[in-house]
Amino acid sequence: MGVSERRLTILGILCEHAGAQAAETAGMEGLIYSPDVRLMRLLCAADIDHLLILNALWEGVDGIFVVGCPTERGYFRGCSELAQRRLQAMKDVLEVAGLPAERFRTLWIEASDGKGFVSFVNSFYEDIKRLGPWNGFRGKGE
Amino acid sequence: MNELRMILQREARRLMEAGQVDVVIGYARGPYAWTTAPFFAFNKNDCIHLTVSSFCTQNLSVYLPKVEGRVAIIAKPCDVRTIIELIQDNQVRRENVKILSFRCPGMLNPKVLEEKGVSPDQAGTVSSKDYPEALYDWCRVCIHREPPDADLKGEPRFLFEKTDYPMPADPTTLADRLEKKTPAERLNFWMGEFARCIRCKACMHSCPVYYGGGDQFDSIEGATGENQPAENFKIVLSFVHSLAGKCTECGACESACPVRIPLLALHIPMYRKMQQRYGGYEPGLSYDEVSPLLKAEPMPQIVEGG
Amino acid sequence: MGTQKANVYIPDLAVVEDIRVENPYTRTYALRFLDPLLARSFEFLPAQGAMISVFGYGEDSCFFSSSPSSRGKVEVTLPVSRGVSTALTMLEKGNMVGLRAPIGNGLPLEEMRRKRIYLIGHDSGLIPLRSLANYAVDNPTEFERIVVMGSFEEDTQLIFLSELLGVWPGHSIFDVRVFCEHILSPREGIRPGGIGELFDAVEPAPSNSYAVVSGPVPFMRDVVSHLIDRDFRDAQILLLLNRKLNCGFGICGGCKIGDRYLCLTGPVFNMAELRKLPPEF
Amino acid sequence: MLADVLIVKAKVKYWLEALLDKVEVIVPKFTGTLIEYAPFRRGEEVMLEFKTPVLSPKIFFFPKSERILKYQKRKSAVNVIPAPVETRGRVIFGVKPCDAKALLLLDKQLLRVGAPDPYYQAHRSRTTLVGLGTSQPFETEFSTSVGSSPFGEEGLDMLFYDLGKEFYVKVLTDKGKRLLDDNFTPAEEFHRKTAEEIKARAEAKASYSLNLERWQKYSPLEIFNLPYWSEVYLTCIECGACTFACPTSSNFRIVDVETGSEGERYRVWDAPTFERFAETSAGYNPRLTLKERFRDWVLEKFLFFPLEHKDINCTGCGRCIEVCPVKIDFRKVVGNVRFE
Repeated sequence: MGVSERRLTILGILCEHAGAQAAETAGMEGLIYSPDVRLMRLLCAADIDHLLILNALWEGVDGIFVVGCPTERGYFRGCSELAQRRLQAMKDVLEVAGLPAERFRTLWIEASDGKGFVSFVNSFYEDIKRLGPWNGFRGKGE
Repeated sequence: MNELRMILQREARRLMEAGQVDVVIGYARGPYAWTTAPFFAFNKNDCIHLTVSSFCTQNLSVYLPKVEGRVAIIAKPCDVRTIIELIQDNQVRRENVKILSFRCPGMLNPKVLEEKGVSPDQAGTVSSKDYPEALYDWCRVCIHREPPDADLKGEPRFLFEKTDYPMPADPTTLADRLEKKTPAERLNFWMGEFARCIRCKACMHSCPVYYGGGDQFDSIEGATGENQPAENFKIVLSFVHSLAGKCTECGACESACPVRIPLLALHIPMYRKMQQRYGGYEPGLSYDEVSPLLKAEPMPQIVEGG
Repeated sequence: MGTQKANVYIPDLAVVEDIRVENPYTRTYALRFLDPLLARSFEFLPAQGAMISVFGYGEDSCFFSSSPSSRGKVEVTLPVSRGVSTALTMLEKGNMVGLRAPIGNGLPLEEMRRKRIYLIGHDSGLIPLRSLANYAVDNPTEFERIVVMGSFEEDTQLIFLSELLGVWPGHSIFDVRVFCEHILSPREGIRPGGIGELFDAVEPAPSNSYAVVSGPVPFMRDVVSHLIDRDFRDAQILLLLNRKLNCGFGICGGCKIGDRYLCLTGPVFNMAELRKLPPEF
Repeated sequence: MLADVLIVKAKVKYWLEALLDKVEVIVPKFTGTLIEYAPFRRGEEVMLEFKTPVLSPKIFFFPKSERILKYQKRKSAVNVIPAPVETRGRVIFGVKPCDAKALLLLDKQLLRVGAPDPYYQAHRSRTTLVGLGTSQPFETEFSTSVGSSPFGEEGLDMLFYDLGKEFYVKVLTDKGKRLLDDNFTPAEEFHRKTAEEIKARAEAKASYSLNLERWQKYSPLEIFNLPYWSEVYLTCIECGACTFACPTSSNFRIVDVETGSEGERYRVWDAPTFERFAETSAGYNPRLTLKERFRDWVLEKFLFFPLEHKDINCTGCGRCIEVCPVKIDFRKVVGNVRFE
C-alpha cells in the first residue's frame, strides 16, 4: 500500500436512540460494513457540537456521517428536526468556507432499520473512497 | 446627516428629561477622523455629545444585556434587528428599551473615501448618496434600510426617504466574487486571510447575538495552541455556524477586526443560504418569527441542484 | 537554585514515585527528579511552589507539601480542579511529569526562628502549611511552638489526616486543632465549628509569634480580622496568596498584584505589604 | 562619532537586495488589506512612505505563538527537546522609532535578570533595527507626551529621515554601521539641519497632554481606588485587540498541543482584558469584573510598571486606539482621570 492509499478513516456519530440502535440491529442481522468506519455515540444528534465536526475534519478524518432519529419521530420532542436544520447549516458553512461538504452526510433512520444503516454506510464509504483521502489541516499553514 | 443628529439629540434629551430612561446609549465622535465611538449618556447634558454619521459601524445592542435599568439606544436598522433577536432570546425586555432608529443610508468605508480625496472634515455630512461606491459590503446587499421596530417610527419628522438612497449600482461583494471561485481557491483565500488573525476575539465580543464569548480560542477543545491559519479559521467557522439564522449582517464583527479579515464574506452567503432554504426567512424582522434553526419542524423541501 | 538555567521554560523531568489519595478531590504526588544531581541538590523553602506539567495538558502551579529537609524527594499536593490537576489523576507510579521549581519567595524561616507559629489553613490551603509543619517535625529546635489550626468545610474534605491526628500531635512543640463546619462521621480530634470556634479554642497570642494564613480569600479576610482583634501586628501576619501562574518568572503578568509579581516576591506577603497593594486580595 | 550618511530613495531597494545575501530582511508591505511587516524578496518594490502598520515589529520578537519545546512520550518516559533558538541575522527596515523604544520596554519585562526569555533574547540579538522616522503617524499617536518621539533614537541601530528625494541616515550603533555599503554617501551639515526641522515638526504633531504629572500627587492605592474607574470601562467589549496590537504588552499563556504520543508546547499571547486571564485553575478569579480587568490593563502601563521600572510602559504609538473596535480613547482614559 502506497502512502496515497492509506486506509480511510470515517467517523460515524450516532444518536443514542436511533443511530446506535440501528447499528446494533445491523450487527444482529449479521450485516457488515468496512472496518474503517469508527462509530461514536452521543445522546442526541441535535446535541452535536459544531467543533466536534470541525475538529474531526481538521484532524484529517476522511468522512463524517451523523445518524439520528427519523423526522417527526425523534426520541426527544423535535430533536430530529432540530438536528437536521443545524447540521444542514453546518454543511452550508463547510460549503461557504470551501471545505469538502460532500464528506459530511446525515441519515435519519428508524432504530430497527439495520439494512438502511448499512446500505447508507456502504454507499458513503464508496463515495469517500472515490473522493480519496482528505488530509486535514495538521501541519498546514505557518 | 446633521439634521438627523439634531433630532436624535433632541429626542434623547426629551426622554432623559421626562425620566423615561436612565441612560442613552449612542455614538459620540471618535478619537480621530471619521470614527465614532459608543457613548453612554447618563444625564441630559451628556446628550449633546450624541452623534450619528455614516461611520457608525459598531452595533450598540451588544451593551444592552450588560446595562441595567431603562435604556434608550440609538440603533441602525440592522442593530434594531439584533435587538429584536435579543428580546426573543430573553436577554432584554422590550419595555426597558427605547429604540431610537432611523432610515439608514448605509455605512461608508473611510478608506475608500480617503482614496477619493474626501476630507475628514466632511465626516459629519457625507453619506452614501454622494459616494455609493464607498459602501461597506454588508450595506451594499442590505435591503432593510428601515427599522422593523422603533419608538419613533412613523412620525413625520423622519428623514431620508427611501428614494434618496438608491441601491448601489454594483451590489457585488467579496462574497459573490468568492462564490464564483472553486472550493479550493476559496479555502486558499481564507487561509491567507486567517494567517493574520491574532485571536483577539473582537469579532465574537462585538456581536450582540453571539453568546459564546470566544472561549474556544482558549480551550483545549477549540483551537490548538499554535496560531495557525487553519485553527483560527476553524474557530471562526464555529462562530459563523452559531450565527446561522441569527446574523443580521450588521457588519460589527468585520469592522471590529483589527487586521481586517473580511468576515462578512462568510456571513453573507450563510445568510442567503438560510434565506433560500427557509422560505425567505430573515432574522430580526418580527417578534413572532423565531430562527428556523430553533424550530422543530421538518425541513422544507427544496429543489436540489437548482 | 541560584544557578541560571539556559532556558527558563524547560521543565525538569521528575518521576512519580508515589500517589497518595488524601481525599476524593485531593492527591499527593511524591516526585523524584530524574537527574540524580538535581535530585540531590534541589532545595526549596516552605510555601514555595512549582509549575507542574503533564505533557499534553499543559502546566499548572502547585505548592510543595513535603518538608524541605527531606532531600531527594519532593511532594506536591493538588486538589482536582480542571486541566492539569485532572490530568495528574490519570498518572500512575513511574510516569513522568515536568517540574519547574522552586517558584516564589517562600516563608522567611530565618525570621521565624524560635517563634511561636500559628499555621491557619482552610481546606486545600493546608497544603503549603504542611511543608512548614513537617519541617518543624524534622527540626524541632527551630521553633518555640507550632500551632496548626485546620479549618474544613466538611469532614469529607479533610486532608493529611494521618499527620493532623497522628504525627503532629505526637510532638511536644505541636498543638493541633482541627475544626469542621459540617461533620458527617464524627471522629476523635475533629471538632465542630468554624473560624470563630477555632480562635476561641486556640486563643492566639501576638507576642513572639507569626501567623501564616492560607486558604480561600474570604477565609483569609476573616482570619486577618480575627488576628487584628487579638492585637497581631500587620508584619506578623503572613498570607499565602493564590494566583494563576503561567511563566513563573515574572513576565506573563497573570499573577501580578499592583507592581508585585506573585511568582517573584510572593506567594507569601505580610499584611503590611498587602495593605500597600491594590485591594485585590 | 559615527558619520551620518545619505541614501537616494531609489537605491534603498538595491541596498536591501544586497543585504539579502547575508541576512533575512523584513520590510513593511501592503498585503491587499493591510500594511504589515513581511519578509522582503528580491525584485520587490519597497514602501518608503506608509502609515504605521497595525501590528508592530513585536511580532518578530514576541510572536503570536512561539514553540517552547517538543516532547515525545515513550511508555512512561518522556523525552523533552527544547525548541532551538534562531540565530540567523535579520534586518527590519522601516521600524517606527516608538516601536524601537517599545522593544526596550519589552526588554525590561522579558529579559529579567536571572530569568531571561531565551527566544526573545535570541530574536533581539540577531536583529538589526533600521528605523524610519514616522512621517504618517496614526492620528492617535501621542509618543512625544510619554517620553518617546516619532524620531526617537532609543533602541534603533539606524534612523532614516525622509528629505524628499533622499534619506538622511543617522547611524546609531556599530550594528547599524555594519550594514553600510557603497549605496550611501556622506551627509552635509544642511541635511542634518533639515532633518532636525522635520523631527521638531513631527514631535509637535504627536503630542497629547496626558497630565501624568497629576498622578504624582496621589499614592498608587488612591489612584487605584478612584471611582473614576467604574465609569471609563463601560464601552469596552473585552476583546484583546489593544493588548495584541500594543508593542509593549508581554502577557502570555503556555499551552500544549498533542498529536498522538508527541506534542509541542507553545507560548501564546493572552490579554488582561480576557475574562479567564487571571483565573486560577481552581476557578478563583481575582479580577472577576470587566471594571477590574480594564483598570488593571490601564494601570499596569501607567502606574505599576513605572513603580517597578521607572518608565511608562507605553510609547504612545496610538495602536490601541486605532484597533479598538469601540474606539476607546486611551489618551483620554489616562489624561482625564478625575481625582476626587
